[in-house]
Amino acid sequence: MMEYIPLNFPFLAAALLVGISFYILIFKRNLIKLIMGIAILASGVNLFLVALGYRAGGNAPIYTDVPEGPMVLPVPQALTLTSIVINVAVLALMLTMVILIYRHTGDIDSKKSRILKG
Amino acid sequence: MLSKIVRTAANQLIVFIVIFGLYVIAHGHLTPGGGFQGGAVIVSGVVMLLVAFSSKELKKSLRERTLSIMESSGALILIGLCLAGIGTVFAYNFLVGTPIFGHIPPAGSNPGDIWTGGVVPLMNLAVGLKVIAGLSAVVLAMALFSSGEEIE
Amino acid sequence: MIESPSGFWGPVVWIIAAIVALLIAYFIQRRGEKAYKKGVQSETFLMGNPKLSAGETHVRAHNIYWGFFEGLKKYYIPTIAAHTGIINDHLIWLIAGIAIVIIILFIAGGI
Amino acid sequence: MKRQVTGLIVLLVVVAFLVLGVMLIHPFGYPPSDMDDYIIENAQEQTGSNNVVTSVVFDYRLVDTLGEATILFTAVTGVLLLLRASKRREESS
Amino acid sequence: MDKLLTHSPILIIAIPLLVAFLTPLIGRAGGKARNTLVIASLAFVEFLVIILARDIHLNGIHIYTLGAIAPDLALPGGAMMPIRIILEVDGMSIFMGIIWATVALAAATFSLSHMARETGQTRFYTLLLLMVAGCFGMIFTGDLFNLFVFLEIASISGAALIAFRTRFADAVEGGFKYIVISAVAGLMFLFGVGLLYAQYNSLNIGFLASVMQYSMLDKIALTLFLMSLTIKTGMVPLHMWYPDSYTVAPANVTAMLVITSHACMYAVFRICFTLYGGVLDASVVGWIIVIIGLLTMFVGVTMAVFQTDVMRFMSYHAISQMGYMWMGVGVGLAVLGNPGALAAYGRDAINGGIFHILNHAMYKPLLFMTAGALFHRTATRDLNKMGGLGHNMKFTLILYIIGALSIAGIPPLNGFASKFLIYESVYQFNPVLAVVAMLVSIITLASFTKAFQSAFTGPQLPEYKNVKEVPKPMLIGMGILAAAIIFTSIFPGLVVEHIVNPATDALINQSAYVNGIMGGTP
Repeated sequence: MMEYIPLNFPFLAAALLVGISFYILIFKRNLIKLIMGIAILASGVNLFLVALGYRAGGNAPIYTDVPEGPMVLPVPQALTLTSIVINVAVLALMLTMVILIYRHTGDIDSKKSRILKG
Repeated sequence: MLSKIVRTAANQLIVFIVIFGLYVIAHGHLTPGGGFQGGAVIVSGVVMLLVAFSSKELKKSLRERTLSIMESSGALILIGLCLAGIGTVFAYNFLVGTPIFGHIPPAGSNPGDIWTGGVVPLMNLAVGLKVIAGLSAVVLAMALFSSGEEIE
Repeated sequence: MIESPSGFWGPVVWIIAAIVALLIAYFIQRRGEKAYKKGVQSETFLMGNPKLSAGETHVRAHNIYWGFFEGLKKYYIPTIAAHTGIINDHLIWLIAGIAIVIIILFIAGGI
Repeated sequence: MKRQVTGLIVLLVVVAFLVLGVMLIHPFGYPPSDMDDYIIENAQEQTGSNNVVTSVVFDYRLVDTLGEATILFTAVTGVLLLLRASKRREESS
Repeated sequence: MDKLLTHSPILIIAIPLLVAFLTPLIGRAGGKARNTLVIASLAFVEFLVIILARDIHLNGIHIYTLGAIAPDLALPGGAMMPIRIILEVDGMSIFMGIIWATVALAAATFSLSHMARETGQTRFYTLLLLMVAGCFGMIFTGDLFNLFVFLEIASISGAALIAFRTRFADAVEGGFKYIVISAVAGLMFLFGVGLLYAQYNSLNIGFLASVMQYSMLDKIALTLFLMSLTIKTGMVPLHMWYPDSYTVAPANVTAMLVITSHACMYAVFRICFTLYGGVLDASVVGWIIVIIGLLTMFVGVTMAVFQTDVMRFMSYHAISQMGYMWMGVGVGLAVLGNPGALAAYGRDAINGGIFHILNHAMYKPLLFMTAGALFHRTATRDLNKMGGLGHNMKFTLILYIIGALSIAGIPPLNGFASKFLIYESVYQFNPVLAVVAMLVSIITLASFTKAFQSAFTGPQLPEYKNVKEVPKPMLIGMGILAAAIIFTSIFPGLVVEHIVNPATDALINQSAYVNGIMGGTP
């Protein structure tokens, strides 16, 4: 197990991106920053997915004038594409809601703009 | 509304952006890219127009109603192509082997042929239409709303 | 009819039993005081005070179970305080839940 | 203060486990690949598409793509629904 | 007909999608055509679900391989593992499907009048149908990534629907909370899917179940799955967003959101029983779920007692009732590795938990809809401001009583039947749990009495002198669910035997699910 650790840096980077986004989600009260945290979380997960499919020395899995050699795995790339589009949709809706929250309460601090509790 | 230089440049650039986007959409089954990517390229052109001109100007040429119909029809084409295969199984690639986009490429590395892929190129077009209309509508709606304009 | 580990539940049986019980109750009620005057004795006795309007006599939701709430104050005050309604706190609970469950699974299953 | 300390501890624990987890995955660049090998071999013949990723997106996992297009449709409908001109908004504010 | 049956799993998902894409176009032709189309499509989906249920009852698991040459060709020639997305509908899936189709039909009928005064109705119905499709997808799919995609469809449409009344600030806030929680939970789920894909290079639940080893990575993935899905069911201590979001939504949307959370609960059961079934540390996970269930029912009900907002009050009760299901199924999971205990009481505990899902999915939407009916006529959710509404809203009153008695577990209504099964079997597992469950049931009755007293009884208040009964479509929507409750109450044996027992079998019998895909090969 130990000898593989230097090779796993892309996975480590994905895990650390997730960690950074958790830090933002926990400590940042500004709703726009919160949304940026979710975007970073999405990037971390996407990086993780796409890194899973890498094959050492592989080409892109497209047969149009491809050089000889192994191909990287196509499925993780497809999953990442789907996941990116989903996150675009989620972010658009979240930003819309923040615009509306700002219109209503005049604040985008998660504590000051809160109405519902208890 | 930005200065005249920016507006003129944007007017010229949008043609190239749209052409490049359409290229990416149409060759989705041969080269990197596809409906989503090409659509996003074209929407970036729309965003450029939005920045160069104001949202008020853009509203005159890009109507929400048109965008909404475009998006619905893109989605309908997509699900219609899925349902068309239901003679065999839902989402079956029923065009492989027929004259329309039905060529089968030689195995292994090859220069590529536009008439391949079965329903894949058609679906790329449908998704491209949908992404262009949908994301433009979102961007336009947000811009109009934040400048206090009415949205249908 | 549902079979359970130590018995059964049959709604039809229960309904028949309930009807029988109601009949008995009705029978007992029929044997009650005949001198009861309908409509007069059910009026609220106000000791001559002026009659209150409809809005004032209705007990509002806030006042119901006030004693229950008062008696369990030690439980309620921290519980309500935990429901802050701040989105960050909800996310902390999620992440904390992940941490706790992962530790339990690792300890129980052996690392 | 208490919130910050709790948050920090929780954060560290979860990140530690995530890092531990990703270290245990197969070495980077040498994934197990039974399903993907099948797709790489057969994609050209079965879908006629040179681009294997596209053939996964639009053939093997078409319903995911349909779902994804639906999500985009949902989000656009949602945004337009939320930003609609509502005459009652002025009344309440 | 035969063909319709073969393709019914995908048609149940595709027809709401198709109609949702059509609605923006049809909506221009007028409200009436659109409403008819929506109701007709949902009725057709209900019909398809029923014929599919009958087929599954007779012939077992139904496999549908999307895009293959034949629907039942799960493994293409030359491959040892499924390549394509496979829909796999077994007893448990179709059990959830029946519930969802019924509630969706009732909620859509209810919205015909409830939404009549609002703007943006066409987009409302579009989102409603998308939510229907998303939940059906979650329930029927046999693929983890596809589950994630449909989960996101359901959450995004749900969030937009929660924030429907944008003129109120709290509605937008509730929607925002819902979508943030859903987005984070969805991404955690996706991370877990990635961890499984990294090890086994597959996304199919049946195949993964056959090769699962329960290594450290699998444990991390299990945790991510569990927490990301349970937060959406409003499990204590992750429930705090739940009343905030459910309170502010229109009542018909809340009724559907309840079932969305049940679909997430279904996903948890699918993951615990099927995906990890053979290798799971069942007693540990079972005990975690049981304790969570205990906390959920207790905290939910105690928080509900003093609420004065009628929707918020019912949201806390929804949380509390979820606890019964967690407890019942959790007890079954805890004894999964012990055949003697499983036969003695574990099976009955799972039966009780699943039967309670059915009952809760009928009476809780009904109660939310009665709250919506009150809001429709009084324009307030505050119980403090209500009173004496029973004088004018007699049908709503009767429907409320049916729902309230059922949720409180008063015989002979169906709430009692499932709670009875849970009490008895849980008592044999651990008596303390059963005692707490009964206590919670008593407090539930007490708090519903409070809501009843403050909303319906009392003298007629002057400000509500002219309140009228709600329009007919709303009554029909509520009536569908009330009829389902009464049917289940009178024939609990029939329902348990034909719908609940197959679902329990599907959960316990993991190898049937795996063999459905792998075709008997180990």
